[in-house]
Amino acid sequence: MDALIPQLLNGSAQGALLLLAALGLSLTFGQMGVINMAHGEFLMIGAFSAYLVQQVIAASDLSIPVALPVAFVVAGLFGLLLEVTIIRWMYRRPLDTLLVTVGVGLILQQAALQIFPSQGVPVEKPSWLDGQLTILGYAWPMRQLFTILLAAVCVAALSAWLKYTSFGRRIRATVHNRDLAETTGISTRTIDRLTFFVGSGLAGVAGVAASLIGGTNSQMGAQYIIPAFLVVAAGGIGQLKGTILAAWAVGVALAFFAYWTTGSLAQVLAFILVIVFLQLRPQGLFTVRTRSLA
Amino acid sequence: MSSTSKRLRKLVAAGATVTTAALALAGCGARAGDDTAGAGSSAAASCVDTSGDTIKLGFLNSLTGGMAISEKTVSNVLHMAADEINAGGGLLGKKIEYVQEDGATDWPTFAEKTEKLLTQDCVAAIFGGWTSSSRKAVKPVVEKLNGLFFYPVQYEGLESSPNIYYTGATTNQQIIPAMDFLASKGVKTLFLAGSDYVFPRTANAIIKLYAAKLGIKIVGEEYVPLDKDDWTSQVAKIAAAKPDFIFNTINGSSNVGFIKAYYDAGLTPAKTPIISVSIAEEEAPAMGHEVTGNYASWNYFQSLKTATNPKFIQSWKAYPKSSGVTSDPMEAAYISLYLYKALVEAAGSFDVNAVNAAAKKNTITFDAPEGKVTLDGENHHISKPGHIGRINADNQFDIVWASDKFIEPDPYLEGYDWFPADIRKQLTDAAG
Amino acid sequence: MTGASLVVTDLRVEFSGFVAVGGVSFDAHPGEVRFLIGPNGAGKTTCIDAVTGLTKATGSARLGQTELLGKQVHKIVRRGIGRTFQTASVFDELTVLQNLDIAAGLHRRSVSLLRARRGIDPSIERALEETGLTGELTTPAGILSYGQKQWLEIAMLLVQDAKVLLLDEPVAGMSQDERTATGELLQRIAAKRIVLVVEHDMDFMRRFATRVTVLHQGKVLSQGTVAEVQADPQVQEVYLGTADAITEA
Amino acid sequence: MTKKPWISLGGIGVFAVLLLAVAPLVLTDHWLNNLGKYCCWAIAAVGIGLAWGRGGMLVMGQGVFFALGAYSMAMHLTLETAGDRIPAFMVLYDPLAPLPAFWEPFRGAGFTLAAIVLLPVVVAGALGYALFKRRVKGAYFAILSQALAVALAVLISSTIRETGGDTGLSDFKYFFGFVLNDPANRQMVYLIAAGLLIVCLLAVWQFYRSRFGELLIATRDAEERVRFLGYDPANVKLVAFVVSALMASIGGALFVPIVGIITPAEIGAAASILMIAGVALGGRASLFGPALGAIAVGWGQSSLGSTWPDGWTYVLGLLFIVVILFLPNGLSSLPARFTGRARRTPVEQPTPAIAAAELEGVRS
Repeated sequence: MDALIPQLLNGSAQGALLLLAALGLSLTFGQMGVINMAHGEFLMIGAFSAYLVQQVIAASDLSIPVALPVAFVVAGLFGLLLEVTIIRWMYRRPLDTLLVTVGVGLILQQAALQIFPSQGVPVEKPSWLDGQLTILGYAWPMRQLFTILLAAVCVAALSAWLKYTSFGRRIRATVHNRDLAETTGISTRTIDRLTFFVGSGLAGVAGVAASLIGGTNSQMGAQYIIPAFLVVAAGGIGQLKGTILAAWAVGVALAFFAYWTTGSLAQVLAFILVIVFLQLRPQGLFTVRTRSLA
Repeated sequence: MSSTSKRLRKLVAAGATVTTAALALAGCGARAGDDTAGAGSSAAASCVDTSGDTIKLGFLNSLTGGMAISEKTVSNVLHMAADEINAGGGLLGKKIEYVQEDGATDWPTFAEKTEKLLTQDCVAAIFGGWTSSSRKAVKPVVEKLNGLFFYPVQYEGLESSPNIYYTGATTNQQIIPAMDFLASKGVKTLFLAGSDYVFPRTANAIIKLYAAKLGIKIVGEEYVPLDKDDWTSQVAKIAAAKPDFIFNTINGSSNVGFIKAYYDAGLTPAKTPIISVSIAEEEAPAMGHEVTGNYASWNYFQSLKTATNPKFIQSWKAYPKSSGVTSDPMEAAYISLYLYKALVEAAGSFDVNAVNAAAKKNTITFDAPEGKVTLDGENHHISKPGHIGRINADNQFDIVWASDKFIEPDPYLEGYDWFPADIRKQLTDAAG
Repeated sequence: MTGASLVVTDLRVEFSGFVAVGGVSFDAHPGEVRFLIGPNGAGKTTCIDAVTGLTKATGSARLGQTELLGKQVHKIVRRGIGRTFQTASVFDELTVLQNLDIAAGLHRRSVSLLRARRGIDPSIERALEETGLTGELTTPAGILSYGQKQWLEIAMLLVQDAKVLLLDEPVAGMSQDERTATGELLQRIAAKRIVLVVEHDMDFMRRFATRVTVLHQGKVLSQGTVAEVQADPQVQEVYLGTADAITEA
Repeated sequence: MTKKPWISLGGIGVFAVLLLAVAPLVLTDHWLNNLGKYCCWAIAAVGIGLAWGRGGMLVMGQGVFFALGAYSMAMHLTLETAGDRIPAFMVLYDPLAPLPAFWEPFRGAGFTLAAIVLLPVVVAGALGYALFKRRVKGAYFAILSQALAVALAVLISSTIRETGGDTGLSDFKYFFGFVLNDPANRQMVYLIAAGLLIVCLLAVWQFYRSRFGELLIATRDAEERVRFLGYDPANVKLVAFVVSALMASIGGALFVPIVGIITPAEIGAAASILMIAGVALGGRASLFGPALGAIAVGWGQSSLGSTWPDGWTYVLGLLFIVVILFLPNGLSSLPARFTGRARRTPVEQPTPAIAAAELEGVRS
């Protein structure tokens, strides 16, 4: 089984990208119950932000580290705009939110097609990501390592933010019991906006990572939304550790399926795997059994 | 009770009438074997209006959806060519009035819009399409309605239609030259990487046949869906197979992912070069420096030194909707409109049968940016020079190989003994 | 035929380690209006949830000889156990008649579902009369008053001819007159059925209860007639501290 | 909504006359054919209205069932066109291999027609049973169904020799013995599609006025309450889901001879969502809304998509946003709004107690 190690590492990196794409979704869906189908387009916004940063800072060694926070903020602001203009009216209609954001996604895609060169734009990889790390005879691309590292940093930052800051605590309080949170003086409106900002911002960060792996163009977001949602669902709503494990599992499954079969079949098999899993465990990998979970 | 049931009875009666009417209508329709199925007899008479001082042409490109990234440019270059021709006096003295339609990256839409252009807009000919799937959707419609369709992109060959003119390369003008080039470089092992659709699958089937003849070993074959960018798993397989060359039939944005994965895996043009049949001047910039040093097989490159190329490049750069660079599919689209001009001038008419009759004389030529191309009146393809270019740091191509003469189009590979005659027969039979 | 009693023995419910109900036993018989009271979090509603199959529980809950725990919700209902919810939950978009007709459909053959309704089931007319909703036949349930919604819920159980009615705070939010009407209604229907009421309202309990079980922190604190329970010093101790909460509801 | 069922029936009658008698007289062949295509989408939309509007199941993967009908039909027509030969597209990838085994039965017209009806029933039945019994609902159900549509589209794209891949199946010459090029026959195919649309409307009309229709709304609004009335909501939803799948399959089957081509793009994510767009526009829970909405969206795509392709995408996006945000019950709820008769109909507002109970149901 000489394929074991390479596909495991490669799958882990694919999982890390999925995790990055799913992280923000996990926050907005898990914590707020909002399914944002434009999440993939926020990812695209992050990737285009990276491109625009590179137009200002030509040296790619520097531009990518700068692009990460910029993409976070730009995508986050788009998310905030979406929340303030549309989502806020629809918290009681989750299924309708899903369809409304489909419309938002369509518009963002078409806008990107018209604003940027239709063939897409190049995002140059920093030279410090050139080369490979040889692990057990497999030349592991540095870029994959970077994706994993980036995902790890985002997970750590997000969980620390949720756990230790007052905002994070308020988010958790709101999630737990919205009415109670309001009566204790928490502005749930502010919390909603902030959660959406961060969730969308994380999509922007994922977009930068995606821009280093594939093309940066108007269509790029579409390929991430369904897998990302499946990851969130399989992990269990609002369960960070579940999302991480599910993303990793799907990534590794994709890598192995692609190795054993073809790239197309791998996608089909991975989807079916998750669907069957969710059939067996509709609540996902992890679940909290309380009565008051909102 | 009476009022509702009366209404119901009326409805039933109305329904029965309508059903009977439907069946009566159906009774008029031709059945299989009635012999009215032959082309032409069922086609409505052409409604093309040639009385005024304008002539309508249809442009059919995907302006939305996934393929818009490639087809928008083709649409724009068609507009430029139409403007040029109009500035030079038009077609048979009539100004071109074009109807632009959006194929929306949806093959049934291509079929629907073809029918619309021919029967509602009454255009004299349609130009456009990119993917083979879009052409295959258009083909039955133009054949049914006896329209004309000019297709400007290299494709997998094994097709010809009295109603389609192909101004891009067929396999023996792009893939076979690429294989000849590989053989000349002493390549022994080859890996095939393609998008999962008809062109790469067919092209690779042909490549495998020719490779066997050339003594090149195919060490692997991988396909990824068109809309998926991540090639890492597949590139790992390529790296493990260590081929002398990679034959790349990937299309669209997926190519960017492939090149990035290739670069990240430590594969280099020095050791494992790629030859592509879909990366051109338009696509290369989106891949950044990572694609530099690899090869592509085309008929036209912006860097070609021909008499007419500088003017084409200059006009395009000056064109308002320009993308800045010229490429093979753009040039083929440019040719298609001028080829049509030559055809109607030779026929002295916009009539489809007259145009086809003019083509049959095999005298239609055009001084294209890639050189003087000649139309083959039998198979409706054009002769083309084969070129291999190598991508330089400016995302332009340095020409490293050229065919010694223009290659005559041979869509069914009749001149190649390694192509099994029984397959050819089955294909031509099936095509009717 | 009205003989069977509801007997709950050593009922236990846990949520992720938190014991909501820790070994509760009580019984209820036809002919009595049985009350289950206790402060917030005492586990009253959880008991009902467990008996109706909504929450997993251990122990036993029998109607006559039939064990209810472990059965699926809709199968428990088909055994004749009906319930209402704290917040009245009727089908807002449907009329009173449609609401009741759905309830009455329980014992119809499924093929008959594909036909439209013609006329009104006699059981529905009886239930309407019993609950005083006859005039609201074609009113969408969503625009009924709060009290009327509760009565509609009870009417739905009557239409189903439920043997056991588990009512979760049926008079919360009702006016004094409505409370009295509800109480009298419960006494009427209890003649042939088991009626078990979860309540906060001590006054309502005092007026209409036949027997009472007091729950506290998931355990039975006291059991007996109204007078017996009120006299229990443990009950007084628990309720003194939360007297406000009891009457508020 | 059930008070005056005969008015609705009259409406269906008027609609039938318009589609079956007026349209063939006033429309050109091209537009009649287009209308036939919209009718196919409308048939699927009527089913979506039943499942989503009345049943609360957001079926975002109707492409799967559309595909079952469409590919069954397309395989039959391909074989009919090819005659004794192997279909042309298969030859190249492996000239010696025989026809794939699963194609063989589709030579028979009877088998094909049976497959168009039974395949979606069996697949939706199994899928729905598995999902609803496990209480998969809401957004989960929506995304899972969409994931299935994507998976099927990718699968078809990647099995190029067996299914025609991304190019799809096209170039059909005959339709059960009739020459498809003949305008009279094309009109017949149109009439079949329009007629079946009317039949589907009648079926749904009966569903809506029946006790089942009331139970379905009850299940949509308060699934747990229905359970506490002694019904298994899974069964109620299953019936609606299977019927909607059947309608999607019928729509797909007729799409093939009318449009002349079927490809994975017609069944994937975008196509499945487009089917929903019409339903949302017309009014998800109304009788005519889904069908009229689907026809309107189809027409918009053909006409506005021609004159202003970039704009059409924006219009479509805005349609989703504006209609769902401000008119959750679609355009068909407009008259009621203006006459002020509008009952406050919460589209998706479960009462808190039930919402909590439902969550509990999912979790336990």
